Amino acid sequence: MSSVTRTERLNAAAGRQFQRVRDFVDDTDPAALVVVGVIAVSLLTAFVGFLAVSNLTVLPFFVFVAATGYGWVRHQEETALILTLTMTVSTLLILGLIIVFIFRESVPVIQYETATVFGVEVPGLRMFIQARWDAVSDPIRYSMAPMIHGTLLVTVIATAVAGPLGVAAALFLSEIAPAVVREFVKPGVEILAGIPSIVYGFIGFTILSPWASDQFQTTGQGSYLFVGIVVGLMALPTVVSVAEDALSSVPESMKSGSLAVGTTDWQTMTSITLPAAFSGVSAAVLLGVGRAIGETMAATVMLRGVPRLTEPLVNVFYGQETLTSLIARNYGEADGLQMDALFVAGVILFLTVLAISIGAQYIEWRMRSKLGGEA
Amino acid sequence: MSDSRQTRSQTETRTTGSDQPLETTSGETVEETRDEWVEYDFQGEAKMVAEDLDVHYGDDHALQGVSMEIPEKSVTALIGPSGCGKSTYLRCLNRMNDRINAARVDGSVRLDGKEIYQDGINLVELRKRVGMVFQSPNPFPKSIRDNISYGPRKHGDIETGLLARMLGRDDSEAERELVERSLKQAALWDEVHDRLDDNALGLSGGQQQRLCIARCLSVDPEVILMDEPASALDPIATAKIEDLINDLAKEYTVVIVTHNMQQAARISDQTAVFLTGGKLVEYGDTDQIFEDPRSQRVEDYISGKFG
Amino acid sequence: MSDSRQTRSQTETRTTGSDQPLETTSGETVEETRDEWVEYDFQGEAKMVAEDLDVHYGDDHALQGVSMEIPEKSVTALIGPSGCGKSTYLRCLNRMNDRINAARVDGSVRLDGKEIYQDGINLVELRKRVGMVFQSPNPFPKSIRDNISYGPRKHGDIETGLLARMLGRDDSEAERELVERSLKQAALWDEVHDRLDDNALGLSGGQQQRLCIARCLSVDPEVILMDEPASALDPIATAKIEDLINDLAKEYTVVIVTHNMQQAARISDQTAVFLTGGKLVEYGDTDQIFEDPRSQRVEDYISGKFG
Amino acid sequence: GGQSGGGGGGGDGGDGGADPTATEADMDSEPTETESSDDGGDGLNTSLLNAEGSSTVYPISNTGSAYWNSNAPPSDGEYWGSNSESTVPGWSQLGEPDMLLADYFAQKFGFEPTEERSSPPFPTTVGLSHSGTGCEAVTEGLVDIGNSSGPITAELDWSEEKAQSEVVDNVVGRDGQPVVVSSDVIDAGVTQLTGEEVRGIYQDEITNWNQIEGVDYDQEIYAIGRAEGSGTDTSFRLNMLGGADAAMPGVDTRFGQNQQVAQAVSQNEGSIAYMALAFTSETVVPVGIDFEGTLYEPDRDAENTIFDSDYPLNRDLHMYTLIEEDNPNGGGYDAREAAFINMFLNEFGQTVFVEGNNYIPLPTSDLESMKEQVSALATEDLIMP
Amino acid sequence: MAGATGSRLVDGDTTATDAVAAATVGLSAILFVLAVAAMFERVSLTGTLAGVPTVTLLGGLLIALGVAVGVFGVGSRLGYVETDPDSSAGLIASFGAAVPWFVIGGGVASETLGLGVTGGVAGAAVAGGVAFVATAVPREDVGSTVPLGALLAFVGLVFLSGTIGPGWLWNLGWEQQASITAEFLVPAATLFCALYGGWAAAKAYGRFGARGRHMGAYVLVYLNALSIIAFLFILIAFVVVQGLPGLLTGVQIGAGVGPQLFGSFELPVYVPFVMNGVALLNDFQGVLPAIVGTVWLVVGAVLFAVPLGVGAAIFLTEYAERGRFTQAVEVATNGLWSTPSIVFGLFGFAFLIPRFGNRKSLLAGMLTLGFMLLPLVLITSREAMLSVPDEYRDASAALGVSKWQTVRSVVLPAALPGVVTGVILGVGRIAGETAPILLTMAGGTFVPGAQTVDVVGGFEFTGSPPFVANPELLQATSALPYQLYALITAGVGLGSNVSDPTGFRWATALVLLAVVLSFYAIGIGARYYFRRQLRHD
Ligand SMILES: Nc1ncnc2c1ncn2[C@@H]1O[C@H](COP(=O)(O)OP(=O)(O)OP(=O)(O)O)[C@@H](O)[C@H]1O
Ligand SMILES: Nc1ncnc2c1ncn2[C@@H]1O[C@H](COP(=O)(O)OP(=O)(O)OP(=O)(O)O)[C@@H](O)[C@H]1O
Ligand SMILES: [Mg+2]
Ligand SMILES: [Mg+2]
Ligand SMILES: O=P([O-])([O-])[O-]
Repeated sequence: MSSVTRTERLNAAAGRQFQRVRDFVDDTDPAALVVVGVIAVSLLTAFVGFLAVSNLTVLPFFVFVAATGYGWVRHQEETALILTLTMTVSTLLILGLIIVFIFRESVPVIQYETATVFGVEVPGLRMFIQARWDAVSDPIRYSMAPMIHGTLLVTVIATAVAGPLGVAAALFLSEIAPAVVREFVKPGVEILAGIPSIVYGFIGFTILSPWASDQFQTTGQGSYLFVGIVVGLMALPTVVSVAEDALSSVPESMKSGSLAVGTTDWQTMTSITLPAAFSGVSAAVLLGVGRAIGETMAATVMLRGVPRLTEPLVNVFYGQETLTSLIARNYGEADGLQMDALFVAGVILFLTVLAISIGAQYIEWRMRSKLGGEA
Repeated sequence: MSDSRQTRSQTETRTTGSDQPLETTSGETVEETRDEWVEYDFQGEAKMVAEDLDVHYGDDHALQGVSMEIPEKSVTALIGPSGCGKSTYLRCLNRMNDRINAARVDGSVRLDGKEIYQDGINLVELRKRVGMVFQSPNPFPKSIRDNISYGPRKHGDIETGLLARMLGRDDSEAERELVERSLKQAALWDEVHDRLDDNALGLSGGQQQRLCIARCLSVDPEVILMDEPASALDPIATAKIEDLINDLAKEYTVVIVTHNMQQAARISDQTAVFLTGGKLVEYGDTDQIFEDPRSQRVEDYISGKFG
Repeated sequence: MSDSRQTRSQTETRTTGSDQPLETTSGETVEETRDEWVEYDFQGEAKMVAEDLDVHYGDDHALQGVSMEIPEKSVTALIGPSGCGKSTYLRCLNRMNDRINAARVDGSVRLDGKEIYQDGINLVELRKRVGMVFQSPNPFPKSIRDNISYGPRKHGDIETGLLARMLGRDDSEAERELVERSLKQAALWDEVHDRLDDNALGLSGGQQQRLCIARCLSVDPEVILMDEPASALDPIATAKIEDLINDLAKEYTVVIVTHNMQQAARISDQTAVFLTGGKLVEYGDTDQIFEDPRSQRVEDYISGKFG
Repeated sequence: GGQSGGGGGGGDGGDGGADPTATEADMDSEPTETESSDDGGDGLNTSLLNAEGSSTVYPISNTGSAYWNSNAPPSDGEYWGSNSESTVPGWSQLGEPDMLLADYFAQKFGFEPTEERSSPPFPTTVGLSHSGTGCEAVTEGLVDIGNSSGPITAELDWSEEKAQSEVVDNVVGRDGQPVVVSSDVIDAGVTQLTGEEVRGIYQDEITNWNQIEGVDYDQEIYAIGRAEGSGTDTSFRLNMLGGADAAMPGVDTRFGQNQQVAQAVSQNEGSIAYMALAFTSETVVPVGIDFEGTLYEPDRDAENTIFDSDYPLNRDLHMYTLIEEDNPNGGGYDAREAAFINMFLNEFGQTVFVEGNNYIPLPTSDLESMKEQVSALATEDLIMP
Repeated sequence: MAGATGSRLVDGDTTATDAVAAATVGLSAILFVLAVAAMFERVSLTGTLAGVPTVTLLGGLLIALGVAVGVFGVGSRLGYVETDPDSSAGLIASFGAAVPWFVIGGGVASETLGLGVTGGVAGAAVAGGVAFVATAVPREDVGSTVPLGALLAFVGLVFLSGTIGPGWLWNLGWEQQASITAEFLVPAATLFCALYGGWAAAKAYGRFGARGRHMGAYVLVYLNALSIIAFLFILIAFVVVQGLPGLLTGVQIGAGVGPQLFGSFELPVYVPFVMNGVALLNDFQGVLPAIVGTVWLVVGAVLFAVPLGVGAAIFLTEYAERGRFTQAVEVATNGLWSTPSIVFGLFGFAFLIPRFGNRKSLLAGMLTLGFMLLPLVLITSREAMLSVPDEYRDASAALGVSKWQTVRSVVLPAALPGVVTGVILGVGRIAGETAPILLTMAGGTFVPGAQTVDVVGGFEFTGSPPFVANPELLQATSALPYQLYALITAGVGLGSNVSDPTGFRWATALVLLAVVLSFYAIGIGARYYFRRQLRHD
């Protein structure tokens, strides 16, 4: 089968899909087909209407509801199929819409911030090669560099907190803790995940920030260091629970195999369990990184709100602005290009986190096929 | 075995995987079991002795008052229907049951006369001396070489790697010898000697199982416990493993669980029959057990009336 | 069976769980298989007939040109080593293989002379007529009563619930009778009649398996396929199930897969021996197969040389 | 009690108030047009009146809203009217009306009195953000009233004409924008700064207190600013730095609202900030500012004070309303907006809401001209109370 | 080869050396606690402890710990103490020891000796290198104790000698000024030293070798787990303690004091903070509108996301062939799940607001949170359905039951526990979200009780499509997390609305925490319950 080319495979796949649809059409009785068709078309129309902000949206929607109701009574099997299919498609559409809308809004400022390198005009480039953000005084610039710098610092610090502590806690939970302890610690970690970020932000703003300003004798309050620590603590539960899953999915037989040649639990963990779960654990850390990047409120209330690079760049005792806090802080009065610039921040966030998420999934998928497959 | 009760009370405070106070109710059960089977006097030394072994999984009584001596340098087969506690018993012998949270072990097991269920026992040392091969092959996802040298390395018997090399303490040669010896013992050397750096997961099932045996041998155990080592294998691989077991019995004490009675008959010197409820019903020379079992239930079992 | 090739080409366009064009390469394999076994002429009617059945799981050829007639109202046992395709064959008989994406079935199976691998076959009806009991008991996590009445209810044979009661179509009485009848047939009534509303998962393994048999009987099938129905059970439960199977054979056509040769010998009227590679090697009267197998490999297998 | 918003007035026909119109707006894709308007039918729109914007105006606006929603009876004496213990200032000047508070102001614009405490003819709510947001929101029709402490022309960079054609500028009070420092700075002897020094600080030329003449306090200056787009920030740039788009590289932190600035000043040593009068306190102390030789002191009794109208940072506090085509008479208000704003334009409103929050009341002449503006919709003469 | 041959099957009783090692571990525990206390200013650095100046005491204890650790190692090397050390402490330990020495070397060279950056790097390299070699080369007992013991003793000496006293300060000399103060450095250094000391001591307690490492690692891992739990506990306790006074102001208990429910029944308790809004005439102000807003937000999001998510999960698990498509959906939903909430906010702002009357509204908030909840519902439902054993489906199919009937009668009921738990946990998360509603729903800061949304009562019929309107849904309201945000940004100057603004804010935080955590508690409890049920049956 290895000689089959890619196109042939694709063709075959397309053919299969087509065949499936044909089978479905063949096997289904015509009345049901009509109902299914009406449901699909009316919903689609309603959706288009909604997108176009049309006041007729409601009509196809009513048709959809009516057809679904009728179909449910008369042709439940087919209606259920088409309904669940619609729901799947809607979910995908939402993702698509998110992409379309945040990208669309960010276009003007990308054009505005065009920069020329080697005679080539690169739209949006200026946002990354210089660091000036000033929406008020000339020249008006919407650089993303300060926010990217801020997000980067916060994320690095958060990862330094959440990564080791999270993996250690995951090891503890999956390999070390006695059952009774686990019964308490696990929900504890989950509860930690439930504490709203604004509560962290509140404590950070009122307690931590003044304290930190005092300890490091900085001018005023708000530092990436402490935002990073707070965000790291917030990302911790994600790391713990995903890493714990990865660790406990290492087959018991592998661990037993190691113990049975007379190794200590710790040796088994470091030499067998962790390497075997390595990809899952790194996926966990990656997801934690994603959380840290996307965290908004703690950063918004704790940072200084002046989009500027810290001086020197490694000065984590000052915290200016992150991508998320920029949006949360400025969406209110921003209009025109400034608003669009916020959408650029949104696009950067979205793409980064999406890439991380896909990376994490890829790693996990690799792990699963490694542990489950070849053997 | 007259001192069984005494041994037991010595170890009474020793419970495993559970902090419940020891229950002292298993006495009657033991008596009852005792009646049913005939003691077996084998030739040679007893390498391991289990006395009044009771295992509970939560409320489930998986092993009831099992007492049994395992002679040195021979193959002891454990047979019995599914769920009768063979694996449980086996795992008591190197305390792998400690890994199961729900498991509670009462009673005594001695290795060369040393009680292994007592405070201060060095599990690492115990498991080095009492090795184990599992039902389905479980090589580590490492190279064949690393699979073999894993145990000795962790014990510090072999040092390799960057630091060792920097410090001029590289044991690569010793490692090579060890790998070769272990693989040869496990009758795998010829098949894999030219691809020692390949991932062990790429081997066939039978090869993997022999690799696991080699891995077990690499730390030079005295007793080898095998839990249905051939159940996942095809007939040819099974035959190889059976030959291997016969060879091993010259140097090691082998205890093997099998659900295949023919296999037990073929390879073992003595056979212990467990029946449902976690009781050891009969124990004796393999030939005698298969040809002339003393218990009716064992006869039924062997003749395939159930199981 | 001379029209086997013809039947095959009739159904050639009908492939299941896969839309690949049918491959026409299995011919030789069939011939090869044919040589090895002797045709078996049994008494009575053939309830089901399989001809030249080939099953692939992806590239894996799990069943090779199996042709076999299953006589009415008797117990047919399928034995053979693990992985030889017994379950695969069984699942062809009620097209449960359709549920496995990778599976591709070629060949013909007829029920009362009607080809079941053809377009337009009503799977719901087929599976009502050819029921199945699985290896491990799989009652629904519902009450005992609901387990039994599940099938008839879903087929609309019984209507209960609020709406039915409001419309005055309450079939509670019919349901009660059906439950009682099915449970009695499955020899479970006495044990559970006073707790029909308890969750079925609370029953013991053997009871659960009999419940599954009762559930299967509740839709009044003609053929009952059983895939190692007793493998997860203890001897006592096994004995009960075996008795039950003997009873069922009076009214139903029973096909049973077992890995326990003694069991096959005890309960079946005819036995089919599959060997590795998915080939049916011998098929005949149970007594003949066990006492005087014609093939050397079958003899080896039955005498425990492998498997 | 439940809700008394849209549900109440929504009963009569197609009227439905702001919210059903919003539903329709959803359909006809020109949402802002019909927003929060009375559709010219018989009934008056009694849906929720919402204001949003300036944290400077917020104290005035929000206190007003709270009073309005309380709809206190004239027997109250604390909030409205008079009793044996006290009389609310300004009540008598209104002619001692014998009606509940909101009833009284609302009926002037044709609303039915509810005669029920805590249940005004229509409810009001005020959101807290800053001027830029308020101006944005009101021009986009998101809210009825946009509070702003800077002129909308500067906030949104509009021309004067555009502003006049799009919104009505209701000035309800004045602020003498103070420059404040933290108490440790006061203790270090900084009680006055020159305009130049303040500018130097905010333009990053002066970074340590000891760079100020005559001050021996080695402490980095923590220069706190308001969000870009806030009225306070705009006015400060305009009046202190010389232009609404003047650069401010010296700012260390920006906060969205005055309240937060006040908190930051009291929490951090060496702070300086510009804000609104309502937010000064013992830990947030205004300093005197010396503009070209004239020292404006934070003390009301001094010769030149920051409360004077010639204090360069003095500014108007606005409540903008959107001019909408379909308002009756095409004016800049619907009746709710007019009724609510009118409450501030008299002795009562100025004393309680403006002075009560430490702001500067409008001179009578200004009050009169403001009243002129809102009277278009009134059902009775507003000029004579 | 190493001399690891001497291990015995049975260890002897606890020996005196064990006791010494254990005491050393104990000493590091004490130091750890002291360091944490000093870090959070529970112990004053300038003051005294047990009659000794704090820094001096810390220095003394550190020296004692360092000496004890070092002596233990040397004793073991000389054979006074019975241990099974490996031939080397290993790479990890070497790096572990090298790092602090690297830092110290750098600091001393560049700052104390004033050699500048180059000198600093050189000093760091020398000190770190020596520590590395001193750890890696000798036998494990010496390697893993002496360099660390020296580190502890060195730090102790620095404290004891007053080189770093309570008034010590190191200005980093950066453009944006920052300094390392003794207030920070002393506790932080003590903390790290205590961890190192504890680790080395635990290794010694385990007699080095494999078991020693095991012990050393376990001490750290346990400490980490303990710290996380302690952190959780302190965090919650802190909010509770701060929030309770505000929450409890004006509480009354007794017949008839509470607000009316269902017309006539009067609650016997009156908690103004959760039963009032903010109004001029109130004796006590509260956040009722925000609580109700949160409830409606959650209800709306759940009504939107759960059917959609479960439906999609059914399609993906039961109907769709597993392949590219399902994989793509999986990738998409996982991506959606990790998308930052503020991006959802932006999306809602750009997509929903123009479609719902161009203003922030409850409905827009509900849908935005619904979008956020959707992927979680889908993922958990799918997982729950995948974990329903195929045997049930087979059993049903074998009875001749059609697919949808099987899904409805067998799969869904069996998957319900998983779905429910997932939804509840997801709800806990969205209930605490601020960022998205900031952009899509946020209304007034101090909402009067009279403006509490009443979605049910808000429905009305209209003459034009869509014939049903609900102004309440199209109006902005408040929600707890937004309320807290608004209170933070409103700072101390809440004006006349609230008499004790700080108490009011903490009480809001407490109520928010309570609401969100109760969702979590229910979710975790439900999972526990379902699991136990499964296990029992
Ligand atoms: N980890 C465990 N937790 C709870 N119960 C267990 C566990 N392992 C085994 N049991 C129970 O203990 C009993 C004995 O199990 P064991 O695995 O020892 O049987 P076995 O003789 O090895 O059977 P098989 O031939 O199937 O391997 C069984 O009832 C089993 O259900
Ligand atoms: N779902 C499946 N997908 C892929 N291959 C399968 C699948 N089911 C069975 N097979 C393969 O088909 C062959 C026959 O399997 P089958 O289950 O029919 O054997 P069996 O005789 O029932 O064995 P056992 O006694 O172990 O149940 C085996 O090689 C098996 O690996
Ligand atoms: Mg077993
Ligand atoms: Mg099978
Ligand atoms: O009045 P502001 O809040 O916009 O400064």
